Amino acid sequence: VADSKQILVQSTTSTANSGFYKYLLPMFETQTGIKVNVVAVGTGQAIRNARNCDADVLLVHAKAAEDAFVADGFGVERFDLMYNDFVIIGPAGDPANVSKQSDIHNALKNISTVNALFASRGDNSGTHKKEQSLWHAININTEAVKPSWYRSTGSGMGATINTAIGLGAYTLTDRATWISFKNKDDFKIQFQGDPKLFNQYGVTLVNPEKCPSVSQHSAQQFIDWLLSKKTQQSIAAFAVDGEQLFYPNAK
Amino acid sequence: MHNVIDINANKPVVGTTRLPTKAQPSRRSKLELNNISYSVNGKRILQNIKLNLPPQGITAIMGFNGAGKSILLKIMHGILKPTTGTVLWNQQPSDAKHRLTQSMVFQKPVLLRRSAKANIDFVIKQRGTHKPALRNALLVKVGLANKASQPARLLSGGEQQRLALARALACQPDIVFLDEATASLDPASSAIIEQIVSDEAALGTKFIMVTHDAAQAARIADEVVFMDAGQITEYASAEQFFNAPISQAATAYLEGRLHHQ
Amino acid sequence: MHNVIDINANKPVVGTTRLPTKAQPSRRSKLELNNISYSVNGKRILQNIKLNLPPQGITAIMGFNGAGKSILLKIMHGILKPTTGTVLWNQQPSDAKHRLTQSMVFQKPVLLRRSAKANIDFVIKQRGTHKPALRNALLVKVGLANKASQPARLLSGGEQQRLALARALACQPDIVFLDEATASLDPASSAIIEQIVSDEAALGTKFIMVTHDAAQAARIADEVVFMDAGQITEYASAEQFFNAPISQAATAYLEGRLHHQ
Amino acid sequence: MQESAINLAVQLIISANPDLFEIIGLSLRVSLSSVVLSLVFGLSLGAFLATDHFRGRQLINVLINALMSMPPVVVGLFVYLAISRSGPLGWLGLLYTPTAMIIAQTMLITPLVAALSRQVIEDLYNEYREQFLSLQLTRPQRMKALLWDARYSLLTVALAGLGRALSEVGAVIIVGGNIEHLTRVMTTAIALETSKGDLALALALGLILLSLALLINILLSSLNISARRQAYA
Amino acid sequence: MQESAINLAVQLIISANPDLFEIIGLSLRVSLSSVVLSLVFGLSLGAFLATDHFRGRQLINVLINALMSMPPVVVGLFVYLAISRSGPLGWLGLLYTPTAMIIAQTMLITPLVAALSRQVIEDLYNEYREQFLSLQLTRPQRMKALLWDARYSLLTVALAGLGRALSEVGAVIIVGGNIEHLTRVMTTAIALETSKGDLALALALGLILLSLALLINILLSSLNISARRQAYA
Ligand SMILES: Nc1ncnc2c1ncn2[C@@H]1O[C@H](COP(=O)(O)OP(=O)(O)OP(=O)(O)O)[C@@H](O)[C@H]1O
Ligand SMILES: Nc1ncnc2c1ncn2[C@@H]1O[C@H](COP(=O)(O)OP(=O)(O)OP(=O)(O)O)[C@@H](O)[C@H]1O
Ligand SMILES: [Mg+2]
Ligand SMILES: [Mg+2]
Repeated sequence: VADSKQILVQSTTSTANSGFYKYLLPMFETQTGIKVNVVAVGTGQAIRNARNCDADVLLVHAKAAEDAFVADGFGVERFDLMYNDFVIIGPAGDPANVSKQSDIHNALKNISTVNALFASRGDNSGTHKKEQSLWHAININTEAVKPSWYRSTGSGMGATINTAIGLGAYTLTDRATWISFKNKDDFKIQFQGDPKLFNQYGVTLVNPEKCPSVSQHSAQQFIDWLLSKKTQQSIAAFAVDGEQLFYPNAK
Repeated sequence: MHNVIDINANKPVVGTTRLPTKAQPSRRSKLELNNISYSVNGKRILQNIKLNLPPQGITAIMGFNGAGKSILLKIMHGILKPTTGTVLWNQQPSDAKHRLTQSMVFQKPVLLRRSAKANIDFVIKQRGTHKPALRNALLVKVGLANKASQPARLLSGGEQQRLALARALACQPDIVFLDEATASLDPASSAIIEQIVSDEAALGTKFIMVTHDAAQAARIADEVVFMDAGQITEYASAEQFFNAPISQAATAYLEGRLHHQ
Repeated sequence: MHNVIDINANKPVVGTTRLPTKAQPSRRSKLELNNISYSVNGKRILQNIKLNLPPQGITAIMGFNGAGKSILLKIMHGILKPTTGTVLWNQQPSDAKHRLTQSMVFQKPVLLRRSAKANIDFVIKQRGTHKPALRNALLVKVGLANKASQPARLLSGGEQQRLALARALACQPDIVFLDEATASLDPASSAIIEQIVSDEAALGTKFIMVTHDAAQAARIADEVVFMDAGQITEYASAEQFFNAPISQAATAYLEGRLHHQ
Repeated sequence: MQESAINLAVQLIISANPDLFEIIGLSLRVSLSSVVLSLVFGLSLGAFLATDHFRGRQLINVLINALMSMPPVVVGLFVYLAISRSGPLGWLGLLYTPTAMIIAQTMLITPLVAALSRQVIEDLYNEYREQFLSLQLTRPQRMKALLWDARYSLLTVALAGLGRALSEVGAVIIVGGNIEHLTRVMTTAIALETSKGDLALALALGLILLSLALLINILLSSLNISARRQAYA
Repeated sequence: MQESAINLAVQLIISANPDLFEIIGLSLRVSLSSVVLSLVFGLSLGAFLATDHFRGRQLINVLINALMSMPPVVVGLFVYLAISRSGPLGWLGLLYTPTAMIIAQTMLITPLVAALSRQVIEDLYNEYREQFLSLQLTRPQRMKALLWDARYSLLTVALAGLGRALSEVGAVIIVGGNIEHLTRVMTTAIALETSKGDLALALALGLILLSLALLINILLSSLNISARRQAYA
C-alpha cells in the first residue's frame, strides 16, 4: 500500500487537543489531495506504535526519545518543527507563592517546602520527563521518595489537569494544552517564562527500510510541507483565544 | 376378565395420625358468584356463572376437559379477576384477611426448589410462627415422613401431589380448593386424602374440589357443580346428581361419552 | 347414594377419525431387562429388576406412588441409564435408530413454548418431512382441532395431556411408553385415548403404560407388572392379576390399602 | 454544568451537526455489527455448553465466566498486536479501521453473551431435557429449539451485550485510534472531550449516546412486548 | 510480545512486587465492594420489578436496559462533577479516593445486575406466580423467596457484574485519578503502561488480572457446584 494518498501520523495529544491539526491539515489536503490521519496518544505509546510500523510520520515532543528512535533505525531523520513552553498552573490562591518566583527551580522548591499538592503525569511522556529533570535539578527525588504532596496520576495531560483541578494541585503542562483547555475552574498559569521550560516539537519520517508499509512519498511530502516557509508562517498564525500556541523553528 | 374391579374396594382407610387441632374455623363462608364471566384475548371462557354455595361441606366441580373448572376455581379463590361479575363471601367481597383463610392445591402443583419439608415450612413461617410439630404431622399424614429432606422437585409425581396437599393444609385454612388433587395418586393414597378431606370437612372446613373421578365425588362430595363449555349446567346434591343427572352434558359425562352441543 | 357409578358406563367410545395409516411396524420388539438396579445419591430406587416383555400388546405397570414406575419406564425407554443391568431389545442393546421407533408421554408433559400445532409439527419435522395432514388428524383425534393455534402452555390440564399424547403418536412409533397419560382426563377423553391405544396395539404397536386406574388397566391391558418399593413383585396376565393377585402388596393396592413391608 | 450539558446536547441535535451524525453513524455501525457477531458466536457457544454434559464442560464455563473480566484495554492490545503492521496479520491492513474495532468489540462481548445465555438456556433445558432425550433430538436441533423458546429472555442478554458495545471505549480507542472522520465513535469522542477539559461537551455527547440507547431499547422492547402479547406463555 | 508478557507476569508474581500487590489489593477492594453494593441495589430492584405488574413498570424496565449502555466515562464525569471541590458534594472530600471509585462503579454496574436479574427472576416468577398469589405472600416475601430459589442462576449475573467491575477503567480513572499508592488499580495501571508504550507490561498486568478473575470464578463456581450437588433441582 506504499505511497497511497493517505498517511498516518502518530502524534502527541497536545497538538491534537488544541485544534492544531484541524486548522493546519485541510490546507495540506487541499493542496496535495493527501489525507492525513492522526492518532493522538501519549508520547510513549506514539513512539511504540511507530516502532511497530503503525505510522508514516511521528510528531511528538520528547527529543531524547525521538533521537533514540532514529538511532535505532526506525526513523529516517528528525527535524525540529516548532516549540512552545511549559507552564506551571495552580489554584487562584497560589498557596506556594509560585507566581512571585524568578525561576522554575525556586518555584518548585516552594511547592515542596509548603507541601502544596503537585500532580505529575507519571506516564513517561515528554512532559513527565521534563518535569522529572526539573525536580532532579533541585535534588528532590520524587521517584524514590514519593513525598505525600506529590501525586502521580499516570494519565494523559488532559486527565492530569482535571485531576490537578479536582485536587487543587499544581501541575506542569504545555501551554497549548492549557490555553485550549476548557475545564479551567479557578486555575491560572502561576509560573511561566523560564527558558528551562522550553518545549520542542519534532517530526520524523518512519524508516521505509524498517517498515515497507510506509507511504514514503506522501509522508515526505507532508514533512517537507510542514517545514516549508509558508506552513511555518501558518503555524505562527495559529491562535486560540488570541494567544499564539506554537512558535515555528524549522531550520 | 374385564370389570372385576369392585368400586367398593376403594373404601377410604382411616388415617391414623391426627393433625394438631386448630381453632374452630373463625367464620363460616357462604360463597356467592354473581354473573361471572371470564374472557382472555377476546375469547370467552366462562359466562353467566351464578352460584350460591353453603358455608360448609364438600362441593365437587365436574365437567369435561376445558370446561373452565380450573379457571372458575381460581376466580373463586380470588387469584384471577373475573371479566364481569362479583365473588362474594358472606355477602362481602373477599379481602386480604379473608383470603388468608383459604388455600388451594393447583392442578399442576408448583413446588419451590427446596426440600419437601422446607416447602411446608415456607408456608407455616409465612403465616406466623414456625411449627415443626405441625409440619411433621402433615408429612406423616400424607406419607412423606421419610422423604422430608428430599428436594421437592425430585419427588415422584404422586409424592409431589401429596406434598402440595400437605402444604395447602399447613396454613390451617377454613376453605380449601383442590384442583384434581388425587389425579396421580395410587388408590391407597387417594383413600387417605379422601379421609383427610372428610375429616376436615366434618370439623367445619369447606372444600371445593375439581375431580374427574366420579366414584370419588360420589364417595365424599355433598353436592356437585357440573360445568360444560364455560357454563354451569347443573348444581345438585351429590345423591341427586349421580342418581339422576338432569342435563344431557352431565349424563354424557358420567357415561364417558363426549357431549356435542 | 354412594357407588351408583357403574364401571361399565365408562366403555370406550370409538373415535371416528382414523389416523393416516403408517407402514407396519418395521420390527417387533421383545424387551428384556436383566438385573436392573438404579441408585441416585447412594439411595437405591430400583433393584433386582428382571423382566421379559413380549414384542406386542399392552403392558400396564402399576404400583404405589414412589414405587419406581416412572424411573423404570425411563430406563426402558433408554433416557435414564441404569446403575447396573442391561436393557435389551430383541437381544440387542438399544441404539439410536431403534430408539427412534419409541416415544413416550411423560407424567408431567413438557410442552414447548409454542402453539399446540407447532408442538406436533416440531416432532414431525424432526423426523423428516412436514405432514400437516397427519398433524391435523392427530389434533382431531385428541379433540384439540379447535385449539390448534392456542399456546400449548395455556391449554387446560387435560388438554395439555392430550396434546402430549398426540405429539407422541406424531412420530408413528412402534413402541409407546405412557406415564399416567389419562390421569387428568375426563371420562370421555380417557375412553377415546383407551380406544386409540387399543386400535394402535391391534395394528402392532407395543404399549407400556403406567396407570393408577385399575379399571382402565383391566379394560385394555394384556398383562400387568406390579411394582413395590423398587422391585417387581408380580408379573401376570391382566386377567390373572385382577382376578387373583398373588403378592400381598398387589392385593393391598387393588383394595386401596397401604402395604407395609 | 449538567444543565448546560443538556442544553448543549439539544443544540447539537437540533443543529444537525454533520460531524456528530457521522460519529453516531459509526458508533451504531460498530456496536451493532459487533453485537450481531457476538450473538452469533456467544449464543451458539452458550447453547452448546448448556445442552450437554461433556467432560471439561464445567471448566469451559468457568473460563468463559472469567473472560467476562477481560479488560477492554487488554483485548484492544491483543488485537492491536495481531493486526499491527508488524504483527502476524499486519498485511491485512486492518489497524485503525472500523473492522478492527468490530473485531475487538466482538471478542470483548462474546464471553458476556455466552456466559449469560448459557445460564438462561441451561435453565430452560432443565425443563426440556427428558423430552428432548426422548425425541432423540440432535444437538443442533436441541440448540435451535432452546434458543427459539428462550428468545424473550435472551433479548435481555442481547441488550446487555449491546450496552457493553455502545459504552465501550478502551478496546476501540486502541485498535481504532480515534481518528477523526475515520474511526471516531461516540465513546472515543467523549474521552477526547474529557481530556480536553470540555466536560460539558463530553456529558452532552454522553446524553446523546444514552438517548440513542434508550431509543434502540424502546424499539426492541416494544417489538418484544407485542410479540409476547400473542403470548406463547 | 505475548510470550514476554507471560514471562513478565510470572516474574512480577514471583518477585512479590509490593507495588503490584498494593494495586491488586485495591482492585479487589474496589471491585468487590462495588459488586456487593450493586448486588444489594440491583437484585432488590430486579426482584421488585419482576414481581409485579404496576403501571410504568415496562417503562422502568426499558430505562434500566438502556442504562446498561451508560459509558463508564460519563458515569465517571457525573460522579466527578458531584464530588469535585466545586461540586455539591465537594465538602465530603471524596474525589480521588477509593470510596469515589466504589460509588462510580456501583452506579455503573447496578443497571446491569438489575436488568439481568429482573429477567431471571421474572422467568421463575412466571412459574411461581399463581402459587404465590394463592399464599398471599407480601412483595418482600415473594422477592425473598424468588431470590433464594433463583440463586444458582443469579450467580452468573453476579459474575457478569464482577467482570464488569474488575475490567472497568473509564469511570475509576476519572474519579480515582489513577494516583499512585492511592487510587491506582489494575485497569488504570494497564492503561498507564499502554500509554507509556510498555505493551508487554500492560499485557502482563492484564494476564494477572485475568488470572485473578479466574481464581475468583473457580472459587465461586466450585462452591456453587458443591451446593448444587446436594441438588435442589
Ligand atoms: N390464557 C388463555 N388463553 C386462551 N385460552 C385459555 C387460556 N386459559 C385457559 N384457556 C382455555 O380455557 C378453557 C378452560 O380452561 P380450564 O383450565 O379452566 O379447563 P378445565 O375445566 O380445568 O379443564 P381440565 O379438566 O382439562 O383441567 C380451556 O379450553 C383452555 O384452553
Ligand atoms: N433424583 C432423585 N433423588 C432422590 N430420590 C429420587 C430421585 N428421583 C426419584 N426419586 C425417588 O424414587 C422413587 C421412585 O420414583 P418414581 O418417579 O419412579 O415413582 P413412581 O412409581 O412413578 O411414583 P408415582 O406413582 O408417584 O408417579 C420416589 O420415591 C422418588 O422420591
Ligand atoms: Mg383444570
Ligand atoms: Mg410416576
